[in-house]
Amino acid sequence: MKDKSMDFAFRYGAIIVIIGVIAFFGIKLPYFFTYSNLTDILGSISIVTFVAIGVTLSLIVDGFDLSVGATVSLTTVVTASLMIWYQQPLAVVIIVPLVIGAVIGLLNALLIVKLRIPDLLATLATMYIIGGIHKTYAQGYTIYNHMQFPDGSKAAGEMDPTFLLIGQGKWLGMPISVILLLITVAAVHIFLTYTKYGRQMYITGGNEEAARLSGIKVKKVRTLAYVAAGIFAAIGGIIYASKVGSGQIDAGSPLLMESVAAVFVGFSVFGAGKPNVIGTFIGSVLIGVLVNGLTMMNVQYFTHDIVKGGVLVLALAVTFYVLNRSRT
Amino acid sequence: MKDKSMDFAFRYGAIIVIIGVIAFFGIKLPYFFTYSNLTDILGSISIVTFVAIGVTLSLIVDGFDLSVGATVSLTTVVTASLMIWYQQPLAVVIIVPLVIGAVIGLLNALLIVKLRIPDLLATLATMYIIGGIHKTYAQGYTIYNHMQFPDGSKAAGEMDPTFLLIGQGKWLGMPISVILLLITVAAVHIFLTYTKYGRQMYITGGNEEAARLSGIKVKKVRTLAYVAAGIFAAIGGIIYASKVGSGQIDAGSPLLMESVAAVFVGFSVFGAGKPNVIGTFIGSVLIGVLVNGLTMMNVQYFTHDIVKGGVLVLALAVTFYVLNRSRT
Amino acid sequence: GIKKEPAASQASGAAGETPKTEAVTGPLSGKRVALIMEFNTGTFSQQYVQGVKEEIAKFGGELTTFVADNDKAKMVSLLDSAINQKFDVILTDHGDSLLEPGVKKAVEQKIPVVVFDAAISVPGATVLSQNDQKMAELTLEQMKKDINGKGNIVKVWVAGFAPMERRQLAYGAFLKANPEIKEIAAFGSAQNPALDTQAKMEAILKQYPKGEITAVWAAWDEFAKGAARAIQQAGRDEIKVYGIDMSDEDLQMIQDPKNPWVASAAVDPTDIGRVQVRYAYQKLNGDQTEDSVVLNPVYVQREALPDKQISTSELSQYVEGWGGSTQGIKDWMSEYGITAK
Amino acid sequence: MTKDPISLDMEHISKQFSGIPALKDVRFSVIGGEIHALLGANGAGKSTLMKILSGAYQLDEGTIRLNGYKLQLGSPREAKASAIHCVYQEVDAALVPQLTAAENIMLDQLASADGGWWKSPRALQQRAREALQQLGADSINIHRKVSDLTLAEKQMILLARILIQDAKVIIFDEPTAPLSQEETDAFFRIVHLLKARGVACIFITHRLAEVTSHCDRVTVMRDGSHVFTGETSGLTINDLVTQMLGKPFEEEFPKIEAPIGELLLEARGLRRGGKVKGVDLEVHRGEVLAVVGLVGAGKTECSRLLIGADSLEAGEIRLQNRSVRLSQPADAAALGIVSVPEERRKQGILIQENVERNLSLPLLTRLSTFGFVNRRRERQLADSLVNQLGIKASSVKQEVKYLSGGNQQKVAIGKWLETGADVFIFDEPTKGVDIGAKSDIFRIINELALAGKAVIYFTCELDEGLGIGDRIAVMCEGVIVKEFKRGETSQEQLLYYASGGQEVEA
Ligand SMILES: Nc1ncnc2c1ncn2[C@@H]1O[C@H](COP(=O)(O)OP(=O)(O)OP(=O)(O)O)[C@@H](O)[C@H]1O
Ligand SMILES: Nc1ncnc2c1ncn2[C@@H]1O[C@H](COP(=O)(O)OP(=O)(O)OP(=O)(O)O)[C@@H](O)[C@H]1O
Ligand SMILES: [Mg+2]
Ligand SMILES: [Mg+2]
Repeated sequence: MKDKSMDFAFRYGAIIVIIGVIAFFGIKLPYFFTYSNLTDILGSISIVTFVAIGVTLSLIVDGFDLSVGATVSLTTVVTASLMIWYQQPLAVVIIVPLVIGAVIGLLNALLIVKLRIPDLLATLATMYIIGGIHKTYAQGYTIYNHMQFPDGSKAAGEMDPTFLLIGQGKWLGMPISVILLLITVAAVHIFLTYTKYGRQMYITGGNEEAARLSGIKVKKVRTLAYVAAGIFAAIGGIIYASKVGSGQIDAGSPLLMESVAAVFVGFSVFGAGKPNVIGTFIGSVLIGVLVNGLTMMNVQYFTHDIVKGGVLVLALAVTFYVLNRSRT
Repeated sequence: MKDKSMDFAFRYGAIIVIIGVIAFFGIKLPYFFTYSNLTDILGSISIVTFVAIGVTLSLIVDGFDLSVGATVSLTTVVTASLMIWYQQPLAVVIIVPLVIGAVIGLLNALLIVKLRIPDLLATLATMYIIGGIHKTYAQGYTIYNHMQFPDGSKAAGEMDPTFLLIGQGKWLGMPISVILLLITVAAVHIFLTYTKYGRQMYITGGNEEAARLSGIKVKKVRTLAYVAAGIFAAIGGIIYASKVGSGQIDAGSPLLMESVAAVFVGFSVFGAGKPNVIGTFIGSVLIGVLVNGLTMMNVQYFTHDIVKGGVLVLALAVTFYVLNRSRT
Repeated sequence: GIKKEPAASQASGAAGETPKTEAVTGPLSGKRVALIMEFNTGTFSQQYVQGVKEEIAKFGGELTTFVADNDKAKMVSLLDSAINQKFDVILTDHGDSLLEPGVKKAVEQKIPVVVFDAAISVPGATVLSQNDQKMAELTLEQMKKDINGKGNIVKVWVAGFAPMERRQLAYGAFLKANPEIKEIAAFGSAQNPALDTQAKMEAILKQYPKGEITAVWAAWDEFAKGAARAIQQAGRDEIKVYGIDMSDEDLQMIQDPKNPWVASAAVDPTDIGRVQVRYAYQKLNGDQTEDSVVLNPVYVQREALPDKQISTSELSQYVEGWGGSTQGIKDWMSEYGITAK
Repeated sequence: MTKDPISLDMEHISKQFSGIPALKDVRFSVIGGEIHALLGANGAGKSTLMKILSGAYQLDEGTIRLNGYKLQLGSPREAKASAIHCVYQEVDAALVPQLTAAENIMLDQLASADGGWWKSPRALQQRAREALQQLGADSINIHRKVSDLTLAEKQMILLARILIQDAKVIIFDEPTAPLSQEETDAFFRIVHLLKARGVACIFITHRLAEVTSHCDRVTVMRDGSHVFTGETSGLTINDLVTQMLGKPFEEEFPKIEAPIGELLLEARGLRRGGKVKGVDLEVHRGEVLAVVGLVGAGKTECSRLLIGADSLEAGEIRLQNRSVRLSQPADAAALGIVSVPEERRKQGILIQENVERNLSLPLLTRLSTFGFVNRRRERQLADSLVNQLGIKASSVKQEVKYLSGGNQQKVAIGKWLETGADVFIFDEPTKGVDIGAKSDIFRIINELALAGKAVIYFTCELDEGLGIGDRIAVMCEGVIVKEFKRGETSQEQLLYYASGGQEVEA
């Protein structure tokens, strides 16, 4: 009996906290539960969730990718510059950043898998390098339509209106970025849960040596996980550029901690106790809901972080306290 | 023979990279090897090194403290407010922030040791909470001498000149903060290497189960490590306030990654392969030297991060490539 | 290569002129100038640096930029090391009271110091500031006029930065003086302003449906951008945004007739850089300089602007007082090609 | 030392893990100056009982008395305060890999609350060196990190650690499993020394010969209950087995002769590091090649080379007469060369996954269509393997970390059975496995040979090599020094060559 209620608390503790938060806002705020507000919330978290999906994948293979924020910064600047500086067609504008994300993933994999530098250290180093590259590339400027160069001349291009639809367009009132996000979350979830590749990733993360001796190509699996993390960060960067309509300098760095927080809340969801993409999505939604609700309630902006942290602690505490009690 | 040269590369690889960097600057820059420039470099890293010492301690017990940056922010604001808002005597000004640092450490320990929330998750949550608290406390304002309040009135106090000596004073041309730092590094090194408690920390971090079985009070050891991390961050905050002469809002957040980078370079120093305080200090010096040298050479600021990241990769690659080769 | 359009031919002011390529010779040439910046990303900062660079090039000086990357303690250290490295001139950008000890030291060592946008007072050092009160007042007054003196407004603002705090003072006074204008919501975030402001503005728009918000006042252009995007995407074109500060990037938004951001008050960032350098060279030349120089802002609103898109370098043709500031120019500077037109 | 020998009594001990009883009303007692064997099949509850005694686990019911005084053992610290010490079965659980051998030996001194806070590294090293000398293991460099030591060396570190204690009761949980004959002898010398000092020694083992020759009394457990306690004198190994299994046990190594076919795997001049210095071997279809050698002979390293887990520095591996390059175990598995590694929990199985997922791991490709795993077929496969191998688990969904050692080993073997692999490499598969499970493993190996597979069996148990091998190769210091056909050699002869003896006639 006691065991059962424990198990229940573990499985649903975090979810209950989240539902509690949402219910609270729903009761307090008349406009909270409107379709357009809910789609707004989803729209506001789409970028960070894409980044968080990448972090989730790296965590599944027992890695940690600190460079995702910098990757967002680089790709968002590159995306904007391809249109504004070089007036490239849409396909190039989309593909080049994705390739850059993949290359950064490969670089991380090279350092981690090949040179065997511990993940946190290696990705910290790439974080600095990519951060430096993107600022050097943009010379510290934000890249905007017809931007003015120091010599007084102007850039010829501007952001492609079709491209802007990715981040700003809607379909049945639902932001296109959200539709992309939901499809991605579902696809990654299916990939991780039902395919052998997903299984191999979890197993590699669980015990690399045993996985290797069981015939899994662990280096390949881990490399692909980092490449995927880079690509998802690049998608985040593309959406960022589209949403903001320019290439903001250093746009990605705040996204690192935010996405990590989402992934970590996700640990607690449904008592998974391990990184999982549905959890990550829910974690992200929780953060989005908090920002939205607290703003609506006109709570002092500087107390938002206290609430965010408090909810995070609560969700984690419920999950892990119960998880560990049942373990010993 | 081959083994020996490998061992040599492992042990001294990182150091050689560092000496190379310093020699390069020394040759290129006439002012580099002046006493005042060298003390400047040490002065510039004193805050981040104190924070990094705390991170080192948490890493030694196999934890990770993401909240140190926020702790610096909170304590620097509190320190300044004690003088400027409340005109407290020097002793209070020093002791209160230290107590706050210790309390934050206890909170982290509660979450990690007692509720058994994984360290990264727990300290991420406290990072948010403390970040929110410090902004709420200061109402988002920077605290400076005779600051004006939103209602138009002015604060009565100002920063104590004796207090300012900590961060701005010199003794024989050596900044006082550097003297404090050197003493602390030596003391912590001795503590970790030669005392029972220091060894217990390494044992606990190396294998908590073994530590428990051999009768170490692992919970106590880990708690104390987090408390120490909080206190060192608080010292960083105090020096920050003294150096800057005011209580800057959100001062600490850039210090987190910087201090982590220092600690990680420290892994490589002398082939330790584990967190150690001398290594942390050297890692910090390396970063300080790079910033100083690159600025003096008038290298594009944006490329600093590329160089920083590159040197980090180099030091890590040498160490870990060799370390792992010798293992298999 | 990058596809560029040529510089507008009618561009006036110094920005159009390319800095001289041949070595400048004069009694003040060859000076080493240190510029210590709290941060240097973003269009505003870059345009400012551009101004500093151009003007120093005219004097034949050599610029070294120190960037603290938002770490204020680092800024203190960088200032210290600039002093120790015996630069001939020290310029600072942002950073606040923390600069005071360093500036004092520099002045004691007879290094000319010109500070931009930091509230410090050290006799002998010139502090350059935008007139933040004035900027806030200009936009607030215009807003008041546009909304007929009453309505519900939203404020986007954060504390923690001296200019912001000065703008808040004007705002507070304005609210007191106009009881019919009510602040119904206030938010802001210095972290990730581009996206965060947008997300929060969206929430506010939901909370206060059509008719409940009259206008938005943003204390910083980054905030204005985010708020404007949210309003535009929500189709709430009844709400207008008033901002402060303006870079080239912002100008386009204000020009865009569909954009809710209609007006801003600002000082040309390039001008700030130029004026700052001139005061520094006055000091080098041994001129008497005042300790406080206030750069007067101009008010820029959509109606005053042409239909065709322009850049800030062309703005002076349409808005009086923008660009080509003659502050700090002395006759002897004509030797270096700097003259008040 | 007290005049009266100490006496330790555990009574009515019960312990459950998440509702499943591991110990049911167990009693156990030991007195000072005896070596008391504790026996039982895998999962009988021996380690659990001893962990309760050493304070690592808390008992649910029961009492523990030392010299008649009731003990409350809330933590290992309290047990140590009562002078009860333990050498745990999971060696790695008690060692700190990043620290040096010396520090690991002196761990309890560093951990203790009393004693000065200043710990001179030199003094620590001195005492650690002395302890190793007593054990006759002074070849271990005390400055090396423990992570670089072999399993046997790690075991020695743990023994040295106990030796410098002033212990009244010492629990040895399968200490001899990784030790060679010489090391085992050295170990027993120490145990007898401790016994003479009046220490109560509790000794868990699966090597029954050690019980009859060294122990004074024996307690047998079965399925979490106490079944027997008595003097060892007069007991035969068969008696003990009968007690452990609850039924008489006849044949230990029932070798079935299988027809030997074509040459399958051939290794020529394998070399790597200082451990493998030119190994040649070959194995045919239907053949079991036993490679015997002392601990540290390089068997594990050699077996890893054969599946590409480590890269070759020199030499060649040929499969069906074609040279193959193995850069990772996946390459070997694709060619049909598979292995059951020595360190089961770390390498053989995924302890946090369930039985089904462990068993299906190498077959994922076959079980999936378009990358999607067919769960029904996965389940069928797991069920059939569990039945075929007699794996005792509550269900295929049980996590393997809760299985006993023998059943874990069966999972480690079972996952390869359906892959169609041709060459099976076993590295010490019977280590820490009880006698019932052991004979199951031999049965599986026989069946593999009958099915035309080639088997290479690395072991340091000479009798196992003799029992299972069609050919027996002796490995010593990184090379195969001698090879025998089945029935052409004896244990003495194998030991002679394994310990470096030269051929007399040559
Ligand atoms: N921490 C634990 N959680 C759950 N079950 C456990 C735990 N430890 C042991 N068990 C279970 O308790 C039973 C007894 O295990 P124990 O390790 O005491 O056996 P053993 O006699 O030492 O076996 P072996 O000879 O394999 O070492 C087994 O069924 C085991 O699965
Ligand atoms: N250089 C080394 N560094 C670290 N560990 C090593 C090294 N060489 C061998 N080992 C480990 O030591 C153990 C014993 O390996 P080795 O091949 O020498 O002996 P073995 O004959 O297989 O002995 P055993 O009977 O214990 O299996 C293996 O687990 C191996 O991983
Ligand atoms: Mg056991
Ligand atoms: Mg072996």
